[in-house]
Amino acid sequence: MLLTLIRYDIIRTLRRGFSVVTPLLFFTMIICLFPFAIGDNARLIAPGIIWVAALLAVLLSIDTLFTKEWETGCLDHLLLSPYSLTQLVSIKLLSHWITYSLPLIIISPVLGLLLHLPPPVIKTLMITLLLGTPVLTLFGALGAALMIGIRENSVLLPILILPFYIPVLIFGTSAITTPGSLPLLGALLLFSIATLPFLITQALKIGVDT
Amino acid sequence: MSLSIDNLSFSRDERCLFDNITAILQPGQWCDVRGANGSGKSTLLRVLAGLIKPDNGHVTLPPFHYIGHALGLQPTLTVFEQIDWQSALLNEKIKKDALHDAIDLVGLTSMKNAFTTQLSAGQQRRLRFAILHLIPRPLWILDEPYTALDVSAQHVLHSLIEAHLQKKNRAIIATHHAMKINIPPAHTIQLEGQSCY
Amino acid sequence: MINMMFHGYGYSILSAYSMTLIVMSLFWIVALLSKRQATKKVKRYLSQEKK
Amino acid sequence: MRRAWYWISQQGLSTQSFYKTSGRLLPFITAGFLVLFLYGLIAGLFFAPADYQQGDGFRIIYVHVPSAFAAMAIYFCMTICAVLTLVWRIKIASLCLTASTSLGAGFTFLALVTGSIWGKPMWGTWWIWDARLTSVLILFFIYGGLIALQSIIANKQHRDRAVSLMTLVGAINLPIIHYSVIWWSTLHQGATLSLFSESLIAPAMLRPLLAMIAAFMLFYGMIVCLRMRNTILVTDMKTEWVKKVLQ
Repeated sequence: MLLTLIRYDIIRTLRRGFSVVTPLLFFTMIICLFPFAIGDNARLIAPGIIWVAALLAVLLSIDTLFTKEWETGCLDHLLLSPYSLTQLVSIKLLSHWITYSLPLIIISPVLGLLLHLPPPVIKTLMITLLLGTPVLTLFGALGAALMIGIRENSVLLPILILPFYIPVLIFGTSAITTPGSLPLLGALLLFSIATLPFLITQALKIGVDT
Repeated sequence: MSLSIDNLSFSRDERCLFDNITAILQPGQWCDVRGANGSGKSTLLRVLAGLIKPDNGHVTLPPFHYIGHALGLQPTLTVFEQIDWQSALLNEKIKKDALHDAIDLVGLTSMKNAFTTQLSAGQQRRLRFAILHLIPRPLWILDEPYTALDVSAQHVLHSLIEAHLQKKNRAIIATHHAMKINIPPAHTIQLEGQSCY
Repeated sequence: MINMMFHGYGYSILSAYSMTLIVMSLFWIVALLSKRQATKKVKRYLSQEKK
Repeated sequence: MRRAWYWISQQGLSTQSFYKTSGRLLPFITAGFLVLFLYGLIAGLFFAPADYQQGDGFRIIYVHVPSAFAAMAIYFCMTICAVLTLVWRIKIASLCLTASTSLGAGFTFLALVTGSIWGKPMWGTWWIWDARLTSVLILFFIYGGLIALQSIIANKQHRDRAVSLMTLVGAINLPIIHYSVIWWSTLHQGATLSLFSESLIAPAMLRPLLAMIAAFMLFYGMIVCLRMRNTILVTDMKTEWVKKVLQ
């Protein structure tokens, strides 16, 4: 039965059409800004630029994650279904990561070349993005889940979530220079995969329970 | 499976919505929840459905269907896919022709491939009724099922509820005015939204 | 003068301690102000209720 | 046993009994704070011997360490209140939680500012991206996020539980701050105080420091009690006992 749910998840995201691509365009445009601003020596901080752009792109695509479920009342039915909410939320987060964050990773080598990055650095950069973006999605989803009840659209999500993005950014960018922090990033990923879906369901239940 | 509610009470922001509500429903009976707007009807039903934890009190329910004010339909799915998705959510395997019969029963045959957003509020509620009919559950919890229904839709609702009760099932319905069905409610819970102090 | 007293660190000590005193007294004053405001509000409500 | 626990969690720890007990305790807490604060201030500034390396500059320790300690102690207390709110839904715990977020932010800000004032003469710069300083800065942003979250959500029950959930998520940062000096070799000095082993500071210097830390804790207790009493008065306006108290 879960397969039909996943199938419909994918159908629904494909039906959203062009808006799936906007974070990708946002990502590329931000990265292209830096060479204009800093000129050629953008190459020195290129991994940092790509990482900050990825972080902002994820943040942009995350804050309306649960608002649609909340407004239409789907959240109540997700809660009432025999599947545990953690399962359903994990499916939703996985499909969200595939549609929004995976394209960023796929396109990042092209942008790396744009910033004159040598190929081995691009390879490690892609690995760090592969390990890091799920953590970004998970923490962003937690912030989005906490804010489902709030009507006025405020810039609260970045303020709430960015403190938790800082460690990911530190380990992600430093993994390129010192290989020692790549396992740390992996540990952070495993930790957040283990604990955050549960916390997201609690946040959703708190939102529904008022 | 027994259905018992014993001394349920809930207060929100220091305003007591309801206090020690007790009710037992035998198979084939239905319970009516009455009260003015904002007297906590929807909250009581959401507490019964388990979406809201009551301050104290205990509820035991058989498996149930819950329809609230917001119908919980995915906007970007067609009518056919919507029912398929909702039944997958309830982990129920349904045959395609049973699905088509349900859509015909509630009168949405012409809109089978229309998106849920293109449906009117009444038609969306008919879609919910199709799911009620398709997946049998011993208890229905309906929150003001009458909103936005035209005459033919009300007729469909009455026949569904009567068939449901005849099959020894139970229902808890929050309404404004009397339900025009032939079986009288076994219990009526009147909510005034009194203050707790 | 303070600088000689603390052998050249007077200004940093002064700024650190004054910052602490400012923040702590700010918290205290705000707490006392909102206490007065809260009692005034409740009293106004009680007097209204008596009428 | 369940009924007894229910009575404790709903009545025993009720807002009314808290209001009464905090009313009795407040004068003692305020007096204790004033005494300890003045002693720590005067002893720290004038009577404690100067440090052989840093000279009188080290006296900022009597402000920097207590505020950093308070920042982390407040977050620890908020984590406990968060667990009490989420698991047992104790009203006072959620009141204490929402009352102490801005206090924690204030003390973290103090710790950062006094630290950088102390760092300028000692390390030559106002700020370096050192593990301890960065994690305290993250703590400050977490406090900011909690205050923002707390001011945005209108419904009291939703607000209390959302803030407590976010506090629990942010609690992971506390051990990182504490052990940051050990895990990453940092310019920031190791822990001068430790409960178990003999501390590395002369007793004459130590007494004012302990007095200041106790003073800061009492200050936190005083302000939190005041703020909680204010919110209790306003929220329980319609109750009988508030009428008696304010008549």
